[in-house]
Amino acid sequence: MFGKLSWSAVPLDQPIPMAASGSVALVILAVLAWIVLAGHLPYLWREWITSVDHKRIGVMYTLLATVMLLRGFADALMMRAQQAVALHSQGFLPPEHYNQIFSAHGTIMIFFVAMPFVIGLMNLIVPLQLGVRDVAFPTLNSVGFWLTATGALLVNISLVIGEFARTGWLPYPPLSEMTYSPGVGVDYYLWSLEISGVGTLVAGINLVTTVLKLRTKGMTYLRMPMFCWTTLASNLLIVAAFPILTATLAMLILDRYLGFHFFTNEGGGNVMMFMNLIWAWGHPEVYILVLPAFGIFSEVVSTFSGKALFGYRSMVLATMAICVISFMVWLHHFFTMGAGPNVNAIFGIASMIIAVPTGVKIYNWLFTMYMGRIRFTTPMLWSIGFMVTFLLGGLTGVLVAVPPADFLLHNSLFLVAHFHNVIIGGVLFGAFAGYTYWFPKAFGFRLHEGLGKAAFWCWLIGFYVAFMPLYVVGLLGMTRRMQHYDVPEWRPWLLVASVGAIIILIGIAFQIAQLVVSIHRREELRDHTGDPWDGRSLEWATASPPPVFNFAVTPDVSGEDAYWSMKERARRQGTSDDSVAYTDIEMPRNSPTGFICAFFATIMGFALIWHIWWMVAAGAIGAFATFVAFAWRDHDEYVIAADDVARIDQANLAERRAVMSGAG
Amino acid sequence: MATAAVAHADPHQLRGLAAAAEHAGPAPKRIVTAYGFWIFLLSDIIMFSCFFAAYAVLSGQTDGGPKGSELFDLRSVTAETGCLLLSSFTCGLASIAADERETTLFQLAMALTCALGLAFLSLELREFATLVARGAGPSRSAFLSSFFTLVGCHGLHVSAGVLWLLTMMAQVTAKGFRADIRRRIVCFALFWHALDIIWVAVFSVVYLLGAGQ
Amino acid sequence: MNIFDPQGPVAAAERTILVDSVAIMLAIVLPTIAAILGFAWWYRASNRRAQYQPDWAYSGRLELVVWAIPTLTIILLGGVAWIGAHQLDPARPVEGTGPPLRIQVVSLDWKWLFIYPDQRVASLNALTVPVGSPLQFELTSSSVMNAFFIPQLGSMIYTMNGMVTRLQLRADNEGTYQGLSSHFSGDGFPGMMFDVHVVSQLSFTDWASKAAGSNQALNAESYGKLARQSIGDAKVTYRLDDPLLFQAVATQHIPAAPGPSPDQQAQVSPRSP
Amino acid sequence: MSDQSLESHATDVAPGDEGEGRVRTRILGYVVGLGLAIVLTATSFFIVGTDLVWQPSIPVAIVVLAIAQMGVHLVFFLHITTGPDNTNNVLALAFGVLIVILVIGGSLWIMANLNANMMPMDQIMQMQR
Repeated sequence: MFGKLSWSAVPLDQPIPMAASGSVALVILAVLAWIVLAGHLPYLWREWITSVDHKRIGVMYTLLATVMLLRGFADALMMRAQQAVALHSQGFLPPEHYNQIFSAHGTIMIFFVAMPFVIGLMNLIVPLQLGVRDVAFPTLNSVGFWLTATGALLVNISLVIGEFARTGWLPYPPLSEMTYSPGVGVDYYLWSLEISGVGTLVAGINLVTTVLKLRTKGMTYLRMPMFCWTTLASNLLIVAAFPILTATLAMLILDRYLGFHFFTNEGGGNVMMFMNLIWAWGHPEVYILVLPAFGIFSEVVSTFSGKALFGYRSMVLATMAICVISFMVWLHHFFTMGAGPNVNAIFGIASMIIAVPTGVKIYNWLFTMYMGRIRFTTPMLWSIGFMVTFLLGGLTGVLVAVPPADFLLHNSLFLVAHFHNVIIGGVLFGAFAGYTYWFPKAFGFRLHEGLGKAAFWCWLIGFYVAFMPLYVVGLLGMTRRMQHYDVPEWRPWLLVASVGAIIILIGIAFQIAQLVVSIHRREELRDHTGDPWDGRSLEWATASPPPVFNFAVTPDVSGEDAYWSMKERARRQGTSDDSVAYTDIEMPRNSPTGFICAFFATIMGFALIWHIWWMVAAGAIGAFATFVAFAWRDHDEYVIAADDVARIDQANLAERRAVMSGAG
Repeated sequence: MATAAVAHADPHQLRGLAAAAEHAGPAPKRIVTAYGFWIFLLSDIIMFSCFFAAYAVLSGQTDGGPKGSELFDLRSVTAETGCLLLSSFTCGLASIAADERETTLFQLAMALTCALGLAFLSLELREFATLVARGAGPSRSAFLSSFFTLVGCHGLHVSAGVLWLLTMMAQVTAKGFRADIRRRIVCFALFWHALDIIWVAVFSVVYLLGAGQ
Repeated sequence: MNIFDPQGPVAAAERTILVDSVAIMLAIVLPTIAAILGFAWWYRASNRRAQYQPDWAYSGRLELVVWAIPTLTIILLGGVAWIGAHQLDPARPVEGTGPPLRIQVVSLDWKWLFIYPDQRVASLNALTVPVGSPLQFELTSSSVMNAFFIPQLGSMIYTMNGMVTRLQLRADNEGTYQGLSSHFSGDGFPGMMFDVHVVSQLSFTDWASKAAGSNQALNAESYGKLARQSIGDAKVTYRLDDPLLFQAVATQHIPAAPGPSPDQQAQVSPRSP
Repeated sequence: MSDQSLESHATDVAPGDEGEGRVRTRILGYVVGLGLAIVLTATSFFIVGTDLVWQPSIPVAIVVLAIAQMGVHLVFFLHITTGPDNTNNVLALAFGVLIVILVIGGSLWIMANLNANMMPMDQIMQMQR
């Protein structure tokens, strides 16, 4: 009846996971109870869960990412603590638990923190920057988000029911095959990524189509803000790379569930094929994450330097070059597998070539600051911190692309330090810069600057204290994923690294405090103008938060830095034309399709993990029925009358004018 | 806020200032939808390319079991190919009928497409059943794993296509050639033709090259 | 285990390449970092002496420089990578003073087996090699992937069941060094460290003849016992009864190791062994 | 978005759309496509079963015929053209084809190299020295 599932799947005898998951479950239950009892449920359902508004979906993506960041960071703290004490001893985490933790940490941080964070920001901002009212496929957008959330949910369920993978964040066979991993951990991994992978693919298709087909009048390709370009490149990579992940994991699923022989030791299977395919996805994935961050930095640096982005065309060229070259380098993740020298050298050099467009980007940001008027707001601090940190990460990255150097450094903590250097210093700093930069656009008030800066300094210092020692200990021969070790020289560095993790923890505490304090003082931090930073692109042309239709009248663009040039002209002309002809606006209707789909996907995923076949069938039928029901709708749009549009828009304009005349 | 001193332009006032807009604005929904689906198809083809790559790498790994040339029945493959090719043709007729709003012709062409698709599927299922009965199931060897996965994945797509096709027939019956339904018909036609293209690769790489080995 | 303290030609060359590459890149990266911090400081909004040119966003000359700097750096490093990948290809023979020594390595769950086919001996979790001799490793795995790595001797390489990877090293100084598995392979993975004893040619011959007289025999049967999962095995030397044992493992004539024992498999949740 | 999309989009056409055309011409297009596809398919199947062709060249012929037939499908069934209204569709297709080539070609090259380097048979290893 319940497949492999029984009470023994719940680790009642294990104090650490039980206490941790128990308290998390209690918090979730308490929040849910509060929502229901306080009567917020209808509001949540109406305005958020069923929302197809790209801004709301963007916010929900980001929220998911931040919640999962806490989970992933808790794993990181446990690993640092374990390695700090596990000299000549087992530490406090037995191997079967420690191995789950590092696997979950990597999986969560990549798939459920970095991905939703950047996808959320792209969702929130790109339609605004393009001057349009929504993304190409609003309902699919909601489906994509909820499927991603399903994946995250399944990973977290594994904490309480069963186990997570003990194979590392990429489940290399044959360790991940049924023979060597008979538990359900790998299955949790596989199904949560298959399901969230579909969500990511949907988001990618949606954003590619949005950028290519839905730009406002006059918004030619070479007038798009840099963030739109990096969004296009990143989502092209999603569309091209995620199917590879889906296919590769599907092969592993077939091996595990139906006795196929893709990657098994027996039957002629070939484990190297898994490495080959998974990294054909895995390397573009790195750029899927970091390209949007590059876009964010471009916007931030140019805004707070009060200058147009230096070398815009160069930047576009560099972005698209990265997009294509990143698909030609994947072998550098397994130089040490024994390929011949020609193959190793060619892929090594191809990997280094990516450093050229990336280096160009750094110089372009540098010259954007040159002769600028730089305001050191929090987003700008993140950007400068990024530039310095990312240069070091790029340096070590090129280093491990040199095959002979990689023969010494592969899989060592040096490598671990390198990719944290680029992912924290690049992706996460970018996400935080974007978060502080666009927060007022999403919610109508700014975040507290002082606490934001405190968080930045803690993160920056914490990062260096945590990861520079890992570079050193990697050079001392320490390899990754060691649950314990017997080499005394490693210990001091690992102790320093754990101090770094604690400093980052303080940074996270500051970020939480920043959010709480900002919400508390939202009236004094209110952005009445819609343009708190003196911005350059179209998202600042509308109110904060924008009305559901984004723009009362969609803008007409006549050059780069669309909103900046509008402001310049207004300054010169000193007039403001208020005779606007409002028209009715059609907007997509909210739909629970995404949520219901995700509900059935969760049931199906869980049932597949535990081999409960009747439940799998039920979930599949439910999902199909949802699609048909959605397709059968007769009214998928509603109309906002021109009068209402006029009223909302005039109110926003009045507010904006009041602030401006007050200021001078 | 220091920035408040800067003029905040009214975002509306520059409408029409640009003498000749080089870009006309958002594309019509039909183009947006079809283009999005086009992108999806490309991603789907990339997924297939992984299965093709796996097949190409593993096709020699028979682990002492039967080789492709001992297993494949080219007559059945010819029939399958014929079915799919003709169904692509009838599917094309259906899209023309949809554009001309000819309900009867549309339903007829779709029904034919469906019948051909089902014929293809039954031939494929029969082939699979024969193989399994001969002890050449997917868990026999890596070659057979990759064969069943590649061909089976195409078969699954055809099955999904048939489900979709039936849904479209029902929708046209219930709702007529509404704009959103016609957009879906465009997407369905793209999907069906793409499956045919993938089948060309399948019969060439798997069956014809395999039969020669 | 410090890779900056190499004990053989391969590790020494790789160390030098590593240091050179870092130096080449630092020559570019350090000035760039200085410029970032310098520009950020000088062009701060409160600095009234700094020039402000809001519309300056293009300079053809600068753009050329901007593309040229990383390109030239990468051409230089690419050359290093090309030559290095060929000179230091793990399978490329290494010169040596003594006679070459063939060593066959099998990674097991979770220990290392070193087979000396010409000496007809084998050892578990300890590798004894003569100083100065070219060491010709052939490596495979009994079950899952591992990677064989002796940091002070250089290049790591993966071990996989059904496949043979090759690695050539040389040790130039007598002493005891640490080797390890550098690819995660399951619960017993951190225990897969092994000692590498580099001894004189004479002591090696001594050690080998003593081991050949060991009353512990390595053959298909005792290998079968070894292949089962275990942690913390003692260092043992064997006399090699079956000189083709490695070939049998590598060609899968001996099937891959079974993984967790059936009683572990029976548990739904393998969380509580 | 329909309120803004009433203007004509002369520069764009949906993938798979033919634009304007009389029914008869459109049907004729499909007939021609079907005919060409049948000829190419038949040729493929024919050369596998015949001795008239030099055997080692058969794989090349089959691959070329397959590519030709995919082209036929793209042109006659999916209505891909080189016209300016199709630029976006063709660019997307080209990107997809590039990735497909990279994935398949790269995998084959890498795997062939790895397999050649790691043949478990001692004899082959000796021969490669």
